[in-house]
Amino acid sequence: MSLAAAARRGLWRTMLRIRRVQERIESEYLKDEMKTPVHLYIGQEAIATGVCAALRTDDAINSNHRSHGHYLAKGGDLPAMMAELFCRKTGCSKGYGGSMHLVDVAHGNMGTSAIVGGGIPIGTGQGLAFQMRKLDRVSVVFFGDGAADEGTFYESLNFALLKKLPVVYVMENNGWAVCSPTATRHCGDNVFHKGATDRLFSAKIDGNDPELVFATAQKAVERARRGEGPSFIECVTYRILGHAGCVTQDPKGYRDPAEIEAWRERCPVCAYQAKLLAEGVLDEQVLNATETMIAAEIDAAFDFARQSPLPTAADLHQNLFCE
Amino acid sequence: MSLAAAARRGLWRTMLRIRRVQERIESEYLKDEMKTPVHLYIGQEAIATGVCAALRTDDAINSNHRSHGHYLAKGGDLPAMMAELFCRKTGCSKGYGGSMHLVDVAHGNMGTSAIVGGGIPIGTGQGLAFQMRKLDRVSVVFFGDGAADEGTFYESLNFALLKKLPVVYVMENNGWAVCSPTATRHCGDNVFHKGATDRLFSAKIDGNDPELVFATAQKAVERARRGEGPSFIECVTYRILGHAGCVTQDPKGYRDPAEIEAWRERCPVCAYQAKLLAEGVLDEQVLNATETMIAAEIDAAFDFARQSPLPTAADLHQNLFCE
Amino acid sequence: MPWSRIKPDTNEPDFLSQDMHGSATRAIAAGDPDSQQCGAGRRITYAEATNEALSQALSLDPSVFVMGQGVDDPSGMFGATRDLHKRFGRERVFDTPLAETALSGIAVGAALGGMRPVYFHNRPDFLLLAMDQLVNHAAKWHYMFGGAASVPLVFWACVGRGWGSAAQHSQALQGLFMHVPGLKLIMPSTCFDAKGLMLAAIKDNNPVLIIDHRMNFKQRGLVPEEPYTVPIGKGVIRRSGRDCTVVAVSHLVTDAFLAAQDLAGEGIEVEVIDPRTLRPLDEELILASVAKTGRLVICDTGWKTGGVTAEIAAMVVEKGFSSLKAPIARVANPDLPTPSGYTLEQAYYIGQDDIRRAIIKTVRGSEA
Amino acid sequence: MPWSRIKPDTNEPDFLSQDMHGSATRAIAAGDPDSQQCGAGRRITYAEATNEALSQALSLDPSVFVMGQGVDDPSGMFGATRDLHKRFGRERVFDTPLAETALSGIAVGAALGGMRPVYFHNRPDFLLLAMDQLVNHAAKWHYMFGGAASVPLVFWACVGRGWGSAAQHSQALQGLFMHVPGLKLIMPSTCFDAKGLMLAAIKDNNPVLIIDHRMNFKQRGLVPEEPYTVPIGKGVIRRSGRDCTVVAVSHLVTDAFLAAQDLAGEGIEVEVIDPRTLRPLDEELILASVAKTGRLVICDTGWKTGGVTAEIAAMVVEKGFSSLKAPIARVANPDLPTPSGYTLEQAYYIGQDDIRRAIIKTVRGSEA
Ligand SMILES: Cc1ncc(C[n+]2csc(CCOP(=O)(O)OP(=O)(O)O)c2C)c(N)n1
Ligand SMILES: Cc1ncc(C[n+]2csc(CCOP(=O)(O)OP(=O)(O)O)c2C)c(N)n1
Ligand SMILES: [Mg+2]
Ligand SMILES: [Mg+2]
Repeated sequence: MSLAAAARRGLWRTMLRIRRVQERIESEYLKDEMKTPVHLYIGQEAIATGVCAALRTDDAINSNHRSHGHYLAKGGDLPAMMAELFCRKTGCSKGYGGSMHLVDVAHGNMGTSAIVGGGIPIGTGQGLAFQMRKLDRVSVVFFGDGAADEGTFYESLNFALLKKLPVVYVMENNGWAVCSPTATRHCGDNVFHKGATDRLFSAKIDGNDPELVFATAQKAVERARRGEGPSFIECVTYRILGHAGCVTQDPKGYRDPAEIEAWRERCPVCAYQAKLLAEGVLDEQVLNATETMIAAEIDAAFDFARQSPLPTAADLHQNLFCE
Repeated sequence: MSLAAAARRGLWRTMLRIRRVQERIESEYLKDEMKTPVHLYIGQEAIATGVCAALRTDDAINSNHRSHGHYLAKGGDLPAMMAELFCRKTGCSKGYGGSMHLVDVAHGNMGTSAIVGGGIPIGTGQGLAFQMRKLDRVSVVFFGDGAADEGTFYESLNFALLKKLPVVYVMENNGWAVCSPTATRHCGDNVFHKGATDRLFSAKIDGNDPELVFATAQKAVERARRGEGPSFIECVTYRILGHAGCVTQDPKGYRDPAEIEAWRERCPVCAYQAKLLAEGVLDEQVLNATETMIAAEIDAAFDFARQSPLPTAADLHQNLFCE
Repeated sequence: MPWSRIKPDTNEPDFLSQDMHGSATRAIAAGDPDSQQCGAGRRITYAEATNEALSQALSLDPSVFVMGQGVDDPSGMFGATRDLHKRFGRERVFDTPLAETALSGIAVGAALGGMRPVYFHNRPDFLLLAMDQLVNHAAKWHYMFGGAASVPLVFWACVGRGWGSAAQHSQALQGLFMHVPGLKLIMPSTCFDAKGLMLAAIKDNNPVLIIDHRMNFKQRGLVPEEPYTVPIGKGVIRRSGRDCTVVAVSHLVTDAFLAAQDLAGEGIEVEVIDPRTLRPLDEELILASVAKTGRLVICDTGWKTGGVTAEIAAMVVEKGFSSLKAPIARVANPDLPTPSGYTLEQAYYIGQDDIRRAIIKTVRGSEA
Repeated sequence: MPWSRIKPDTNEPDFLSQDMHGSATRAIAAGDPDSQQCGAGRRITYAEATNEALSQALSLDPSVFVMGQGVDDPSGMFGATRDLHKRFGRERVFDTPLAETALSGIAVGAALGGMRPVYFHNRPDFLLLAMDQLVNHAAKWHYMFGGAASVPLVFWACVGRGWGSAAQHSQALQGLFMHVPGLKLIMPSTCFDAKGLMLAAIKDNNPVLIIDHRMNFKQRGLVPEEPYTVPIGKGVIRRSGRDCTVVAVSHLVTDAFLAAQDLAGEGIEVEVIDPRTLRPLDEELILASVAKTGRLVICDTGWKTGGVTAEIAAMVVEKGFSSLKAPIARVANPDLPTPSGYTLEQAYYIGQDDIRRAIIKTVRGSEA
């Protein structure tokens, strides 16, 4: 790996920050102040982090209900996200969207759909716009293994191939869609791994390795910028918590606790941190300082959210149409 | 080819009959008695013929707007079809359906959708019903290259693979969807040829060779009956006439006349007839007798249709719901 | 989720329950030769009543099966499908890929192939992916082939509300489906009807869409143990009154009933009608009531413009104009996507107070 | 197809044309600062007017593009898109795969990415595959993100009718879309409006759905050559009258106008309103007319139950009840899938005679 130490620490810091934000949300969720269904990203941090590290500010991302990691990795404002989760007027979506509908126009995140598969064509269309406008921007679509069941995925990929659109499809295969394992929904690997290798750059990789994700995404992004068309990257990972809400809200009995344990052992944040420590890229001092900074940042974001005003009935009828 | 001479003559006869019916419709279409949009099957006869020869009466077929060939090859009643085209009460759909909505429950044709791709999941569901009812019936879905653009195709095939359904997907790639060539809609071959060979029996074959179609379909049908799951067969063929209506209604300028000519040369009916004549499986006498019989049958069907009563306003409110 | 506590388990209101069961039972006996008179029943939840209906249908008819994303989840879709896969096997109660477009067509095909699918959707929002099969195919199949084939299937979806569900997870889309000929459309409001209408829908030889509401799932009501059907297309009077008719659907029946009880104290006697089925609609029942009261308030959980309240108002002004003494009032959600924040939700959703205000205005001619 | 001869090329009726152009032009000048007063124009077909609008939009704004299955066909979609790809290149006017679900999302994404797509559908029936993107996404996007992003796009579909098009190729689905907050819904009836509303829709920063009708494509009317917009949300009086208001959409405006002319001979003076936009609806114009006439007949090319006629009737009985002297009549297609056979089609479709009968009954209280 030829990544500079600073870049590697950057990857680590982004992952750690996402993790700590998710943990804090989890730990406070039962207080019932964040009245919005949260889908936590714990265990998948390497993917958003690695992919977004390969992007520029004006590249686009499109994501799904499990979007906190994507939003933050792409540069999203933490206080605005927390305010959105607290249903405040200062939220990135002014309290109209909630946890599943984050937006951050300044960083190319034009809004998030909670319809599974719904963002895939939208991200494809953003790629079309970039191509038509002759911009060298790239559009990345994050979606789950569940979304790969949807026909819009096939239709979108066909169109992107046809037009050689600058789109990178990043499938986060975390093994589950709510309580349904991939085995009850897919028959083996997705056909796109083998089916279109002549037309499509595709790869199935360890989604818990941020450097591998970064390197693969970078290759795909460069191809896209050069006008060589779309890519499809399947990142194998795991959803360590339940589908939504906090740990205690995950129903029992649908998955083997040993499976969860095995993946906890493979935690992308801990593993990468241990590796960087072992290789001397990180030391305890940087680590502690970073943890402290992140904790302070999170405290501030939660405070901001809690102290922000709530939207009122008078706001309800705003924003249906754009002038 | 180990096919018996009688079986080969059977294939030829079915193709010829479909051709003559289509020609008669074409030649009378401008009389404006058949007030329904007809999509003629001229050039594609070998596909319906070869596939349906591999089926039993109680196997199901599901087809599309270009369904005359499928309906007839599966055993459909010619007078009932012609009466439907003449919008009569004696039509297979009692005049409610028209050319694009043929039905023939007795032969496993449970109705035809004119929404491109609409029949693909429906045929898949019929396979599911056969499997759940523990019948060894097979469900065949005929669809065009245009329909293969639709996400329902991907979704249906994934489901059929997952459940190992007894479904045979027959894609009739005639190069065009209305005036759009496949090149403006697909990027290269369909991914299912290469993508799922470990799970899916798939083949891309000459759709103008009825014996090859038959043999390939038979293999797929047998697999399905044995519980080994779905197959995908792409038959390469050509739509010799325009998308809809008669020859003079085909707009000029969207396809090269030389392309049409080249495919006329490869006419599946003429080629097969010539072959059987050359191999002595057919002779002029059988040929003439068959032509005469078919012509008489067609005359009778047209007469039946013309003389049948038209539905009246009183019929309009029937059949919305089944009791 | 913790904020589901905002709607705790409750008993159904005491809908002059004689009347309710009386008329439901009478309707069954009259409209449906197969159904039996039912005992008084036990008090169980709406989810349990639905679960019992499915379980009995699966027992009675081997062609019935239940499919849908998550129907075999441990949570059992609020309990409505809980453990059915254990009792009837995963062949007959199965989870699906996330492919609502094709799977709705697969349900149509399975119905054509001799089965009776029940296809559950967690939220009606996802039915928007199934519109082609629902509207272009299922609803038209019988007619389009002159009656040659039929499609006995049940689509069933449960409206989300509250909990910050937001714009894509909280839609009550009955206003769309009410426009579609060839579909039957059911919205139960009581535990008794949840069971009886589910069984009626499964028994019906046509495509039927049931739209449940999460607000109903935790209520308890009297439900007979034996299988029975409630006739599709028959409404019921939940409370009699002479001053104003209120037609309400789903959980708004309870809200309307409570508003009516309250207004009785102020001398306004409200008749509350629960149509139970929106298509076919029990027009006679509504027109007869308006003929008596001369006033009409219509309440729906969906959007106002072009929705359920529009059709019922139009039907009455077309066929019952001479009875009307006052403008028809419509109480429905504002014409906006659902916002996520709870303060906005509170401003968005309608309920007992809105109904009360609309009744007063309709009866007295002013808000006061 | 030969039977398209059943509707030959015709001139638009002489809609008291002063009135019509007058009010249209006035409305433009009032509602839309960018639009200019327009000259009298040339007589061209509806398809040509649409083509001109697209062509001018493509010239004026590089972010506009036109997509759809077959938009580059030699037939040019009845001429409406003819040769645009030759003038503007296949990058900006392009054919699509048959993948309506994703392509509608691709259009949404392109709009978010800075473009202004116009996505044409040969028939509204195919929009049923696009419902998820239209209703769950395009219509909600601006609201759901508190105004942070907008989706300027035009969905445009053309109703089939006759020629045995049958159940899946002839639906006029405005009744569904009228229910959806966040979508603007336009149904032009004249060549002038076809051009001006297409330009207004493209200029609008929100998702707009235009539903055209094939019956309109071959009519000829006066259309100014320069680009102009007709304001979205403003209806127009096509004929003044004191006895009865008729609100009609799309080609039924002509039918209503002809029925009105005819009835003038019998002493009934009918006011014909063309709302042009169904959402937002010009409620004031309709209410003012009903305030004058006291009677209302509503005509729509879609199904009756739960459709456009329902909403307009409900709006009037809610807000204009005191003006009403008679039941509101609704003239719409029967609640059935469209049959294919021509004798059944004839029984199915409504037109001038049905409107005439409804007016007489509304005015005189009986059919005679
Ligand atoms: C079209 C649609 N169907 C169903 C749902 C309900 N739902 C929300 S998230 C989810 C699981 C999605 O799984 P996946 O795409 O793998 O993402 P993950 O939750 O694993 O990150 C489901 C079924 C939905 N939101 N949209
Ligand atoms: C969903 C949908 N989109 C568009 C159409 C219009 N249409 C009818 S047939 C057709 C072409 C279909 O092409 P293909 O599937 O290859 O069949 P072919 O006509 O070549 O036999 C189109 C676009 C339709 N009927 N349904
Ligand atoms: Mg997943
Ligand atoms: Mg084709």
